[in-house]
Amino acid sequence: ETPTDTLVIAKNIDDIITLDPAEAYELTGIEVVTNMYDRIMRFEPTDINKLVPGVAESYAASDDGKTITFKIRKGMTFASGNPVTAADAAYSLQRVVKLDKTPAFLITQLGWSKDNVDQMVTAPDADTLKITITEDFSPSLVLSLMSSVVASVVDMQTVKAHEVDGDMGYAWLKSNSAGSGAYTLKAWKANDSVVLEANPSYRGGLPAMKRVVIKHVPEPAAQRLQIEKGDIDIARDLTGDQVAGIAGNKDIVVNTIPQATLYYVGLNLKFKPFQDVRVRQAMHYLVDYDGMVNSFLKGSMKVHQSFWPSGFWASLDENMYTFDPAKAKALLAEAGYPDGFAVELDAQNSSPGANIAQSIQSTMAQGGIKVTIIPAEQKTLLTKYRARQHQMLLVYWGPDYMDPHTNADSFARNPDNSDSPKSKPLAWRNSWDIPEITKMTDAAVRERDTAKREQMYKDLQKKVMEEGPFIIMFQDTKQVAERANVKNFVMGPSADVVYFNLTTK
Amino acid sequence: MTGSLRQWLASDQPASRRQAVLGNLARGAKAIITNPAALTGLLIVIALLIVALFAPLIAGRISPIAQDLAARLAPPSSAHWFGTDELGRDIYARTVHGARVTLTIVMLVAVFVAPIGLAVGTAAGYLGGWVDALLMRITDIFLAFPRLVLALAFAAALGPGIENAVIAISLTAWPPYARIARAETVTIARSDFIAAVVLQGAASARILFRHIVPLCLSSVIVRLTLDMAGIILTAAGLGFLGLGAQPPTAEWGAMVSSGRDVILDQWWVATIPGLAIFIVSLGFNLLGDGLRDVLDPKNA
Amino acid sequence: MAGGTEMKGLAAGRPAFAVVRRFAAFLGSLLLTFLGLTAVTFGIGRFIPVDPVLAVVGDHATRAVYDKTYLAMGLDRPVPVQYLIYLRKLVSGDFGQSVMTSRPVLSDLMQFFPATFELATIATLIGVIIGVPAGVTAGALKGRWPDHLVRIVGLFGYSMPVFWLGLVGLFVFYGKLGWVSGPGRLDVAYDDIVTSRTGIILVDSLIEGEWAVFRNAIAHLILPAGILGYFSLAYIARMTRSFMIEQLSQEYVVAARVKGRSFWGAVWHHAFPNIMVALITVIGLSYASLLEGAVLTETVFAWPGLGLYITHSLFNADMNAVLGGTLMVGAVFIGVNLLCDLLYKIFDPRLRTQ
Amino acid sequence: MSEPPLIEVEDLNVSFPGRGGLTRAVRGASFSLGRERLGIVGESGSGKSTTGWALLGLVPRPGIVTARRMSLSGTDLLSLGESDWQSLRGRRMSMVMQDPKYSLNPVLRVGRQIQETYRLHHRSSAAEARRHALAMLEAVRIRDADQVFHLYPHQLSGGMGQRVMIAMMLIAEPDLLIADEPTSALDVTVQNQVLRILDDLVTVRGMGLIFISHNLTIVSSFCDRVLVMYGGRIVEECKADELDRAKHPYTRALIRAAPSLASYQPELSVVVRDPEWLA
Amino acid sequence: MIEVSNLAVTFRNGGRPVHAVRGVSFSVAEGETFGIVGESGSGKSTVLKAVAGLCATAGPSLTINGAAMGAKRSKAERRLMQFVFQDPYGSLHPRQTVDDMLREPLLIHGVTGVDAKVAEALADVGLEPQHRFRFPHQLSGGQRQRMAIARALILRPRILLLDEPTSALDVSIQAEILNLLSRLRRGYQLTSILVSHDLAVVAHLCSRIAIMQQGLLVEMLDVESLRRGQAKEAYTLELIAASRGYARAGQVTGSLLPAGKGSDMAGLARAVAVESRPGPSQGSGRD
Ligand SMILES: Nc1ncnc2c1ncn2[C@@H]1O[C@H](COP(=O)(O)OP(=O)(O)OP(=O)(O)O)[C@@H](O)[C@H]1O
Ligand SMILES: Nc1ncnc2c1ncn2[C@@H]1O[C@H](COP(=O)(O)OP(=O)(O)OP(=O)(O)O)[C@@H](O)[C@H]1O
Ligand SMILES: [Mg+2]
Ligand SMILES: [Mg+2]
Repeated sequence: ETPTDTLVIAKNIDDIITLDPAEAYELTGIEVVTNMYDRIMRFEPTDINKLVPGVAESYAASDDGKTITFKIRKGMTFASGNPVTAADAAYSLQRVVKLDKTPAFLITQLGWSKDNVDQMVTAPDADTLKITITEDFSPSLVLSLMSSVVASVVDMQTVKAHEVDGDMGYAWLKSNSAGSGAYTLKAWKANDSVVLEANPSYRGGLPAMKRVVIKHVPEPAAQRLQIEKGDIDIARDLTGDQVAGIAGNKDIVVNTIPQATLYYVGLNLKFKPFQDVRVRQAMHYLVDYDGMVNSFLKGSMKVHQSFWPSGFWASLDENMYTFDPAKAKALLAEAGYPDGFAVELDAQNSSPGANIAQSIQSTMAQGGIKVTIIPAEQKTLLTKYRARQHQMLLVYWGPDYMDPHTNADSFARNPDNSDSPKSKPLAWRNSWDIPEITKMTDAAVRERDTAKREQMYKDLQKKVMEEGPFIIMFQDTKQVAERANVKNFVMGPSADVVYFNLTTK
Repeated sequence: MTGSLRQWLASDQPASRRQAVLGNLARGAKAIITNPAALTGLLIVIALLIVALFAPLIAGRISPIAQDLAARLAPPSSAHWFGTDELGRDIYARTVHGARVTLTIVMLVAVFVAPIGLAVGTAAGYLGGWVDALLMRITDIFLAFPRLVLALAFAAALGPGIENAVIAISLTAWPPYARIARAETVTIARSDFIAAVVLQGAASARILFRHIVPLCLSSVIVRLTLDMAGIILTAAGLGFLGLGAQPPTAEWGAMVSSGRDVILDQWWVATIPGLAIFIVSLGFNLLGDGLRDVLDPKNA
Repeated sequence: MAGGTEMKGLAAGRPAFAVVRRFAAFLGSLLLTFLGLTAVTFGIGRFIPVDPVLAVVGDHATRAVYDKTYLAMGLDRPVPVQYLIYLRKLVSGDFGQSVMTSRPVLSDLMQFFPATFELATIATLIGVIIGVPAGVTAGALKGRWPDHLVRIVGLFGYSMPVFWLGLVGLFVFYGKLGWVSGPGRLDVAYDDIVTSRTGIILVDSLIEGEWAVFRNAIAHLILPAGILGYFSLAYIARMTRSFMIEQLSQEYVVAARVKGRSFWGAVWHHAFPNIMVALITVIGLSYASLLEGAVLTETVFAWPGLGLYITHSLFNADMNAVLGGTLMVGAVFIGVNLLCDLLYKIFDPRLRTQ
Repeated sequence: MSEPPLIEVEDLNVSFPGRGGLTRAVRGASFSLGRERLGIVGESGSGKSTTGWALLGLVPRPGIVTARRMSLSGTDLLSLGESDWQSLRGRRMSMVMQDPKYSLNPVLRVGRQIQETYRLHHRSSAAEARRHALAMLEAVRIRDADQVFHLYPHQLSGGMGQRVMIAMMLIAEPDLLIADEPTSALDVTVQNQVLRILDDLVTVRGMGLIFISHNLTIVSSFCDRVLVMYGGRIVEECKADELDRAKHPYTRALIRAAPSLASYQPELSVVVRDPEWLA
Repeated sequence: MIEVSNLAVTFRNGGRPVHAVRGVSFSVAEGETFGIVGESGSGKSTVLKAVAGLCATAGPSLTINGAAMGAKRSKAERRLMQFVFQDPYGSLHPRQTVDDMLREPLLIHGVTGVDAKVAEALADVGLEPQHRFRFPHQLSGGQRQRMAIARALILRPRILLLDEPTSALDVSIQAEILNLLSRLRRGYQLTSILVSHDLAVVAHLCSRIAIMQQGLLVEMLDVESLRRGQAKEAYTLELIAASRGYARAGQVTGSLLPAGKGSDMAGLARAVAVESRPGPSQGSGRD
């Protein structure tokens, strides 16, 4: 049994490599950061669908949309006792740009750089944060970005106190916290656990759970045994079959939460047959979407074929393709491949990737396509993917922030298809050279009329679904098993919206 | 007819080399057959061979890779003797076909490990001096290496797949063999019968390959049969980490590992291939013990 | 290891000199082994098809971030240069930083190794305490039912995949019977009660006299240690058996019986001391291999040990961590070997003379 | 003298079941022994050692021992239980084996091995056992017994090892000692010393000795009586000094086969085996 | 034929030097059989091995047929002399049949007519054709030693080195082997060196006998003097006495002991003194 004031979560946490909000970009890392830092804008746990001011109390955009002024909430303090001021917020953003770690692109795409960020992000007084952007981005996108992990506000004084060689506290903040969120970091032991302690000065009030322990339990079956025994309160990684196995247990409640992650197969156009759009479409017809979702993916995936997940603004929920070998064969014959062809599919070696790949292999065979599966560790897979050396590759993609641009930027934009481009969006990785569609994407991000913009994204999604080199199949849904006495464990579609502070038991 | 053949084989006065060789084989075979444990082992190994050779016949018309998502995770029944796995594939057919893969792994490892171990060990033991020092230092390095890291690294470097898993396992498995072979060579090299060959003017290579290696071979073979279980399980371990056989190939280790998610509710998915591994390693172990008794000159 | 290469020189005869020379040779071979280990590991780092930069910056990083990290990690230099730099740092005791944990590799090792050490030690103890008597009995009663029993039980341990045994063990002893605690090293309620001195919870809790923590740690430890112990038991029993059979055919055993020793007296008081050296080798090797960390067991039991750490680092091309881990394992291996050598001399007077 | 003979054996048979059927190692051997030196000679494999083992109840598995009668000072050996055997072995009868290199436990100090025999049969303190052991070492003419006491077998020369072994087997003062080729691993010079010790034991302590050897010269010069074994049978029994007048053709052939230092014969005579001898 | 001058052999036993042979000189004439006796560990086998080129010697000390021999020998030099080992169990390859072992030297030297030669060699040593395909463990000790002799002779060497060829055998078998050896020696006109610790055996085969003790050659006798017991060294006398059998207390030792030349008991006392000195044993070569 777990202590009454402690929330114990079992999860595979081996993805954490840092807990610095300027660097954290792994799911578990972001989740922990979310609970330790307040952000400029945010989705409150009480309504995770609505973007609201966080550390900021209000905001106002200039007419040209290039400058946004935030008013900082009054009376807030960091866990250290220091007051939260606009200077902290400005410092936090500047710090991200200056450190220039992985997630920095979220805000550097606004036109900020090491050299100009001190001018673009300013705190004219203790309550006012002013940001200016140079790029042509719609303000709603900018506000979304201010709710991302890099917009976490750090305690400038504390961080500066731990500065070493002008590293802006980088070395220290990896494994320490300096925020105004609901929790502070007690300990992070790699491959073992993360322990959080409630922050009494949190603006949302003292959380009921004084301590949150996230235990590293890599084996889902072990998680299941633990939750059945009541040794943990929440199991995060149960598979569909395991959830089915505990269905009759009255002590356990399973919540299903759609996620923003998409599972898709990338078809590299360097592989000759895929250059024909009819082949790409045929491939779409050779996946048994419903079969999988109703069997081994039951509860853990839902069918979704466009590049922006459903449940979010501007998503396109109609699915074009069903499993139809006859149609696929016809298309393949038209394209000149009546007998199909042999192709390699790189896939993750663990579930669900391994099983999805095997199902695809089996159904594609019905269209005459002989698939050889090459299983690999996730990191190996990505290395290969980024070098465009695959033929087919099964992988997942999660949006970086809650605006369709994040995915459009990757799925529907490829400004430079040469072998060493400035960035490697998914379209590039699949050698999909699309000057037209790239323009459409660029237009959409600039559009300031929300309705028009929504339509543009829907069109883009349709276009990619019809022609693109992506067999987008599923949208992830998480099944979280909780002990029946656990209430209000708030979990949204991404790691940015997992909150522990309202939980009681 | 059989009676005279038996006599011909059992003759203690063979008239030709062929008769002598066959007679010795026959005596060895008899020694194994009359030892219940060794016989059990032999039968298991033979059964494995038969199952592997005739897998398609034995599995009937059921395909080991045909998926039936509707009938997934079905318990053992008359339709699916051993039940079905998470993709609705027939576990009986997969277990039967898996024998092939398992046998391939085991044989390939044997083909790699024994020669490497023997070559390194006997050369070091016989030549001595700096050759010995160098070879044994290399052996030590490989021995002191975290085995799984080495195997994983090689498997990862070479890419997944049975062949590469085999290479990876072999590369980590040879050092103990080299050690055994060296230790044995050192004693053999000191023996009078080797001195006798030296005195006859034989060259080092001849002494190594014709006189020393055959003597080390038997203990290496015995050790190898005893290691079979370990080899299958290491392959399974690599499979568990995604570096073994490629899907949808039925491989026992991979089958066990893919069944572990459902082990608490659908025990058969992981347990049946696990039992197969157990039985086969049992077979090899028993046979190995029997072989050791037969090959040991003291028991002849 | 200590091959004692023949040297024909004037100094060879002088004992003091010989000792110095032996020691130097030993140090030299040690150094060579470590050099070999690091070189091979470094080579592996080049081989594995994982982009080490990717492990740091993640999939979504921009080109600029990627390039910067690439340079920061020194990957632009030629591999031999990188190796030399690594070696130079190593000499000053710097194992580098782990990418995966953002900590110095050395402190990572100090965290992960005690967990493995605790598990491996208890497992080996179980293996020895049960395996040795079982093996002796089986060897002494060769061909009779206790022999068959030990062999079959041992073989079962030998042949069942550890993750199968682990999960089934958890299901039965933790899930159904509730005799043991589940995965992990401690229940949450007992976390952070004792300060970590050695990292070995059993020891730390004893130092502070926290019996509840000690009991809880035991409850967590017993199943994974039991399962690993079963494996080493199977191996130890099997080897003990064959050593025993060998010794029991020796004449001094008969001599002991002629003196009036009972059969079991001869087995335990005469044959047994003679298998000690071989047995120590076997136990040492199996202990060393457990100290490498058992990745699969650690996965199943959520045991934050060395095996998991090294494997995880490897998959993330975290070469500093892999190198550090490899050196650690190498050191352990060599240490165990040394210990064995020492024990040999205690148990076999024939090896003492030199 | 109404005292029963030390050993009485009647129709002793020992056989070993094996792959090729039953090996009959001893076939119907009968003899008795008083407090004297009885030599057993015969070629390799003739069953000499096996006879010795049978007397000690230590015929290795799966050997089968049968006899019409086998007794030690009147005690029936055939009906003994294992614990009776244990108290008998070492205490009442003992055995010295051919090669000290293999018969002494290599990892135990010789002193301890000697003491062990004593303490197995006498309730005594360690100090007392030690005193006895040292005395025994001196009795087998080892000087510096104090030092030798602490040595390991590999530190002893062959002759010393053999004496240690004798000390170990005699410390409990058995009535009967079976010496199985106790000198064939030794140099001729050392051999004499060992024989002398054995000789003293018989003459001074009145112990019975069975001396197994295939060296006729030694047996004939050392023993009182000689049994000649061939193929598991006792083919001849005679007084040692009458060996040159032996009747059995095998014995006679055996005597002639040995080269002699005193005289040269160009061709040594060879034993021509007669199947009749086994009948 | 064989000229050994100041032969010295030093082994290294775990760093400690063992001077197994310390300056031994003798010569053996063509056709002669030369005997070496001595106690265990006195260096008899080592002398033979040095002559055969099986162990390194300190400096050039060996000429055969006038040619100096080193430790490294050519095939032809090897062919000149062969060796019969003491232990018939250890000197035969356990996994080769008699046939294999006899063919091996012929194959090495590229001799033709292998089958006939093997058959002939078997016949020479009195082995039956049925033994040809047996493994060593299927042969008796006497048969093994015959096999070893056949192997040594199949290349028609000029020199035969015999290291206690009969000491592992019992008397009846020993007689057969000794007879075989004297016959072959005459038939092949072999020059040989025989090592034994049994004086009677040496006297039976040899014309001259060297006595070794602790690596030194202490005395050289011809066989007649040996038979008559005309030795100078106490140690030799002791050997001679011992080979007469056991002398019971009070019993007069055989007439072989010349008066005044020390007695059995004196030798015994000295030996006891030597033996009782505690310390690491010489440890014989077999282990
Ligand atoms: N444990 C055993 N199993 C089977 N046969 C055995 C066993 N021990 C002895 N024999 C057989 O019994 C017979 C007599 O053996 P034993 O050892 O008594 O002979 P021995 O006269 O002592 O010979 P040696 O002089 O060589 O010591 C031999 O044929 C031998 O093979
Ligand atoms: N390979 C070796 N390494 C070290 N020492 C050796 C070696 N071979 C022989 N010796 C030592 O050299 C000495 C002479 O040995 P050698 O074998 O020549 O004696 P031997 O007279 O033949 O004795 P035995 O009668 O026991 O055969 C002994 O002290 C022996 O221990
Ligand atoms: Mg015997
Ligand atoms: Mg010798």
